[in-house]
Amino acid sequence: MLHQDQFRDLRTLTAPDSNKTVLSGIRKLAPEIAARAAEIEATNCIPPDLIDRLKSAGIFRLFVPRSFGGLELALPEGLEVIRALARLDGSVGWIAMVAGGGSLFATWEARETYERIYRNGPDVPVCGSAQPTGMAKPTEGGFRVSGRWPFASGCKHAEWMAGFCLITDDNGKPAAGPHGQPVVRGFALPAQNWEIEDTWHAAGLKGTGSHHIVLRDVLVPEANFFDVESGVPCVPGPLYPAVKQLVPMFHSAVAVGIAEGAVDELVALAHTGRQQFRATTPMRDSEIFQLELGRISADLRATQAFCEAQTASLWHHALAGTLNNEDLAVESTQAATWIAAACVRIVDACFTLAGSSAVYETSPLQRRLRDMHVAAQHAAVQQRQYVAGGKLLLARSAQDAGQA
Amino acid sequence: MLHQDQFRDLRTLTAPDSNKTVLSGIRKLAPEIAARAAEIEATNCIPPDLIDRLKSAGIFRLFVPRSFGGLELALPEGLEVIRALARLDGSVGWIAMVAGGGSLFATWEARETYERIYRNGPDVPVCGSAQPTGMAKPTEGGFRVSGRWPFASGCKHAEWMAGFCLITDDNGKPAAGPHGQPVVRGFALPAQNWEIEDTWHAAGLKGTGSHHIVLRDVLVPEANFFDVESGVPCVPGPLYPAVKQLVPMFHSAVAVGIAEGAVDELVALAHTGRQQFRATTPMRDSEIFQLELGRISADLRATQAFCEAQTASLWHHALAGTLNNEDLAVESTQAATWIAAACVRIVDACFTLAGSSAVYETSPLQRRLRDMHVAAQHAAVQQRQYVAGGKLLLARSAQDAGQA
Amino acid sequence: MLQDKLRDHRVPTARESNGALLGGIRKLAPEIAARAAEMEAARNVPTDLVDRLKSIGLYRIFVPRSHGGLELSLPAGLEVVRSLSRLDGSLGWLAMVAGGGGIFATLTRPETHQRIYQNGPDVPLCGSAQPAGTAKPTANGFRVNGRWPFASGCKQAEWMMGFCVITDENGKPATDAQGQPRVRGVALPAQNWEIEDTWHAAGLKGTGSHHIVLRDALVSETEFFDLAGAACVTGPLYPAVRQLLPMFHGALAVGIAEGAMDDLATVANSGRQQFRAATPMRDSETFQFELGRIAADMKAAQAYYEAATASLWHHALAGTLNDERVVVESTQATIWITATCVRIVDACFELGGSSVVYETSPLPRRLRDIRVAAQHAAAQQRQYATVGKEFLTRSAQDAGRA
Amino acid sequence: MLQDKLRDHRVPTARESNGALLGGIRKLAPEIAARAAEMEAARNVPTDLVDRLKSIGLYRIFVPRSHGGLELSLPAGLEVVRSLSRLDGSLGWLAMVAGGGGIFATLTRPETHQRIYQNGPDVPLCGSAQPAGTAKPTANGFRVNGRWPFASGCKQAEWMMGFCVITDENGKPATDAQGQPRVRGVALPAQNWEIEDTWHAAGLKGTGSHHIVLRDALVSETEFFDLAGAACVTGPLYPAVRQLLPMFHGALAVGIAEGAMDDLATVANSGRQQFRAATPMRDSETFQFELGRIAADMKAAQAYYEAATASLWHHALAGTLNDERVVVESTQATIWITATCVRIVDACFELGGSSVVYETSPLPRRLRDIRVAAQHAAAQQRQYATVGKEFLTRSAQDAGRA
Repeated sequence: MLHQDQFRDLRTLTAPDSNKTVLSGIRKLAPEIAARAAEIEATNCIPPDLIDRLKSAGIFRLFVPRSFGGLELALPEGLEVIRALARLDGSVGWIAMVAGGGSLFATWEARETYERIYRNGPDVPVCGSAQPTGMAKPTEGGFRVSGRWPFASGCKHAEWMAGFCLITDDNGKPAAGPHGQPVVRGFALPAQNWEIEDTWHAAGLKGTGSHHIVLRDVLVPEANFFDVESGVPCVPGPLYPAVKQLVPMFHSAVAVGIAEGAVDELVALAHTGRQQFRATTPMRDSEIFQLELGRISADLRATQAFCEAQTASLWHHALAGTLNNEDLAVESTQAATWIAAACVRIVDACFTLAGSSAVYETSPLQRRLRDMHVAAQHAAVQQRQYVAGGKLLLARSAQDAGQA
Repeated sequence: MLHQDQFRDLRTLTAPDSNKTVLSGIRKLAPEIAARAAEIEATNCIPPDLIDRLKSAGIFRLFVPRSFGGLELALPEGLEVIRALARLDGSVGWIAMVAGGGSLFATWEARETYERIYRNGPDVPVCGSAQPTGMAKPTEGGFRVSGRWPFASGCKHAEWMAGFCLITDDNGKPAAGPHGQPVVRGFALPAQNWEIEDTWHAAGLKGTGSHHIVLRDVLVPEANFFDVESGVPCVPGPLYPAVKQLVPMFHSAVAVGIAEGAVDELVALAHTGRQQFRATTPMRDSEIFQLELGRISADLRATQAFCEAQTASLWHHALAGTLNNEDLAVESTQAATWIAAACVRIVDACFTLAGSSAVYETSPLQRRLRDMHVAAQHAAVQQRQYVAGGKLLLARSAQDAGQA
Repeated sequence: MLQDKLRDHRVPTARESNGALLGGIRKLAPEIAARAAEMEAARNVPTDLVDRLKSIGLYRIFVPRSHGGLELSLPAGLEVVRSLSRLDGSLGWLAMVAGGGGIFATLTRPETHQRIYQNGPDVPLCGSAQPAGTAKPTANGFRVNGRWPFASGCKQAEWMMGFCVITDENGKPATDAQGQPRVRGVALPAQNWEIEDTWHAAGLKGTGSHHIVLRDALVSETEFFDLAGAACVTGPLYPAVRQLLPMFHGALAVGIAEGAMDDLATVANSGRQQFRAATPMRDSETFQFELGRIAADMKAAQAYYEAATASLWHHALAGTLNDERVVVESTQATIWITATCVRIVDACFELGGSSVVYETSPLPRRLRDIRVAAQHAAAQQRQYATVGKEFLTRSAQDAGRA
Repeated sequence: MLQDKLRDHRVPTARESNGALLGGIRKLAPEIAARAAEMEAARNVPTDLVDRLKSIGLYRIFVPRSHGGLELSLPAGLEVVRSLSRLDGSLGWLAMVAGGGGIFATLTRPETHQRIYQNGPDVPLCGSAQPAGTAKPTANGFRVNGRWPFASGCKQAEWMMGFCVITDENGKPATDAQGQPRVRGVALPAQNWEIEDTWHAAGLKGTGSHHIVLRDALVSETEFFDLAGAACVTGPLYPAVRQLLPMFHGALAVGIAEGAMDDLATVANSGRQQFRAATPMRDSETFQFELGRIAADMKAAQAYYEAATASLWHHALAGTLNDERVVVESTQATIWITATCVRIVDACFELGGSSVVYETSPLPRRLRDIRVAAQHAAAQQRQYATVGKEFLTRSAQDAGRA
């Protein structure tokens, strides 16, 4: 809470506590989300009635421009919402992350398409897949697109879906850009145009319904396409000029929320007075338990601090108009990679300390464990990303030395 | 740099950049400090002429009240000075920490003694030892004190020294307080009253001259004593009501500075183009080196963020007048313990990556290694302190549950 | 010191005594891999597979030769547990229970032991180590009530065991000379027990580790046994269950971790290239680097496991197993090995990238299995405190002698 | 698999062949402890101590029996290195050099080898593995110039070795058939070399690992040798230096870590109570817990070290040592063991609290010694990449066979 106070001054563009209504809506939903965790896992999705309730609470409009009826929250306040949901349930948090990210990606669309997306109001679930696993062949009025995209979280409740394609020539051969590289473009289409392949049988984050989505030779008008590298957002606002820099911290918000949830659950278990088989005292009175809990809590506080500092830095850049910067993308990825690894460690430690009662599927801790390990597998936060961070440090220090 | 900007608003009591002059003085001293590292280690102290230069730069007045001619910096700005010095040299940073801490401890003195300490101006080095290893027997006009105190960093240049005693009865038997506990009180005396035993032959932080200091049956007037638990500071100001909460972050400033210095030195080594025996590329071009460096840099950024967040929180409490709070002491210790362990890991990793050239005493990295390991041995930051952090979390969550 | 212990511990059992079993397991391997999802869904091992494992000798590995068993050496028997664990965590766990059951059974009275093996050595047993029952004396023995958790393999077990607190006639716990509650084991044919279908777990799903229940069952004195009592048969394996059992968990953990490394190698050798990666995994220097580090962890875990198992077997042959310090040593090794294997499996999963989040990959199952295995009381870290205490005692003794 | 390798590797050498040496070391132990500060200050081992170590046989551990040496088995010889390392890191390092020197010497020509040992087997050698010299052909042999770092023990060495890049007559590096520079070793009596006093190091201070220099020295063809060449004597130890040497570092690391644990136990058993602690260290549950964890790390490192050493010795006896995969295995084990021992020593130092920051405590020396030892090229982590590559190759082969 304290840290959040300290960052408050950065949110000058939004009214203070602009996320308050959303947070209080979430608090009201909390008991239900907890009670329905098993159902969410069993059905591999968030049930439609719960999606409706989350929609009413505002999670699909967090980052939609105010000019389109959205909340257009400051980055720290918006991510606080995602984190609060992930603290309740990893899959729900992930869906909130996709909701937020989807609305940012949507700003790359042509203005007319953007207006179509939000013509009925700001609460539009948009989902998609970042991998360029489709092909788009030019035809009259647009492109014929075929493809199969993995990891389309939330596709069953999405109203619009986005994918990335290689543009081909008329024979279906990938076209080459000015430097010989393949030409990649994104596009969005209303959900009814897509098929969903029920593939999301995963070890964790089961409720995210991250199935494959498919198009088979579908005509997509030129107006639905957007350019990832050189495109400009079709609406003004500090958040929209550079999505790549922001997305890693969306992942961090989910990771920190899951870790916070795991600590909550470990502490709740300790408070039941539980005494482990062969232990001489209840958990909560064991000095070793207290030591490990103190260490976990320190890990969590460091992780929160790093997450908040990086988020504040991004928001600072957003307000200053300096978001569109390669180094910042590397920094943000580096932070998110560290935070993911730290949250895995925290959740692992909570599960380990909980002892044998945590093995049952009724224990939320085993779900946290699975959710966090799966969340950390996302390409955005894999450890190998550290290479770029190392290169950046070398480059910067060489510059500094040159200037000195 | 960014993070500091974000915290700037908290420092309303001081002019922005009030530490700018001190920092620019330090920057001018930097080449000399680097050049004299071997001398500092060999003589087990900071040479007197360098102490004089540091004094002119202002390091002994960082936290002295403005009413006594001091800078009375905001906590974040003062700790930034300590961190900047530790980044140059661990021992110099430690001495700056003692300078800052000494001036805070001094505010517990009786006003008349305090005025004596600073009668010639604010640049007074005060040192001392926190362990209660002396005895004070009541006598007319005060106490007769005998004792031998370890770890009195900077005692050779100190003008005043402080120690803690058990108060005895007239027969020299420890007196008992209202709950039967021993009665511990602190006191300060001008440096010329003390003997120094040349005991500081240590594995690291060699330049701190943390020798034993000794009193043999010396008369200390009542006015020189102060009470640790129930005492009140003799000067007003946000920093003075509660030293115990602040001191852990002084240690963190040193630790983060040493870690930053180690990363600087590893990067400088890589930039020489050095290629290790049996390696196929220069360090800086090795993907493995870049990966590890990226990970180290992420560790460092997380550590900086945690340090800055906890410092900001303390300063926030200081300004709000809520510093004197047991939970805050636990929080601050927990943060400092985590930061010390993280900095040990960072410095270890820098040393390891540097390869065989780092084994020579001319390498600053081996000095960083020794300094950081010794700094982490301080009682304030030992891992066992995590027990208190674990207890605090349990207590808080029980409260929360009670309220819910 | 360790070297001395390793010197000659494998002499007494024939070198190839587990060879046929390992060969049988190798033949089953493709089927086991193919049926992993089925076992998880059924939360048990299918009956036909139990029969097959029975026929290759799994249930007789530690049954005394006097009763038709193989009575393998400890290293040879645990090799079987490890091999099955490498194929499938749940099967490895059940192999552990099969082996442990043969040893536990020797604690029963000779007549009960005889009854258990009257039709041959291939008898699946199961049980629970927690004293979750009570036994009240009556005219003809005891009235036993209880509900025991974690009774792995109970659906195929022919005999079951549980531990009870002995009470007086009013149901108040009786105490021994030291004021401790008196705890005794009870062994009864499976038909006397109820099974409560409770095994909905995060991992080791196929072990069917349900609760087992006795309601007011009349149990005769001959069906009781004592954990600290003498075995009813001779042989190096039998005098000290508490010393041996932790290493069963070590064998399991090593096997699961080896399996995870197999799985990761399969992913990498498929030529897979991750999203946004510049090269296929197998050609990436950082992938090779991390894999090399994991492989070294694996070798260390194997070496410690083998050294500790050899040391236990040396004690067994020398007749020095029944020593509290051996419990500490064995526990210490198990905790360390399990924690290291958890780290290995985590790292394999992590390196596998996003394709291994699907349940069609075996890696998520490895992750869940090793995590659940590590929650067992035998593998929990907090026991390091006892280890540390023992280390101090020994070093003080050594210093005194020097 | 490992178990097979462990089966019978200790047969060929008498069991007690290192017994006298270990006994001699035990007698020296109090003196070594007392003189640690002296060795660090002198940056060398005092001459009288070198003489004492020579007389108990340290310099002959791996010298061929045909030349009066002990020619210990690898495990027995490395036990000597480990024992000395446990007492003092610098002495352990010099024991490593003493043992390695005996093996390196067998790469020289028979007549040179004869010269080295003409007065008996107790000959201290030293050298440097880096190709830091050049050798230019002349009428009577080669003109050699060079400056080699890290020549541990050079002040007491009687012979020294260095590696050179062979050049043509214009000083341009010659290349072999594969286009690689030709690197050869040179061995000359100590009086031919200059010593540059450069060993001002953070740890292992007592090893005197100065630079050694040759200036325009005329060296005959018979004084050259090849790292990949055949040994001039027979015996299981001699055909493959690169396979064996990494484990020397493993023995050293294990010894230093064992010494650190000894030191920590001494602090705790003294009854010391830390500032602000509620109990003496030895009674604190968290201290016991951490100590238990460290002790388990130690046992794992010992087990891996012993298994890897046994495996190497097995290869040596079977004549299969000369295999690139054995280099990888040996390197992998050494890196892991060293990293683990660094962690152990760090943890011992940390647990020791503020009293161990003083140089009068042996723990700071352990910390500096292990850290410096771990910087050696043989122990650096980056070599895990090669290990990972080898693991993938093997697993692809295994999969192909299955």
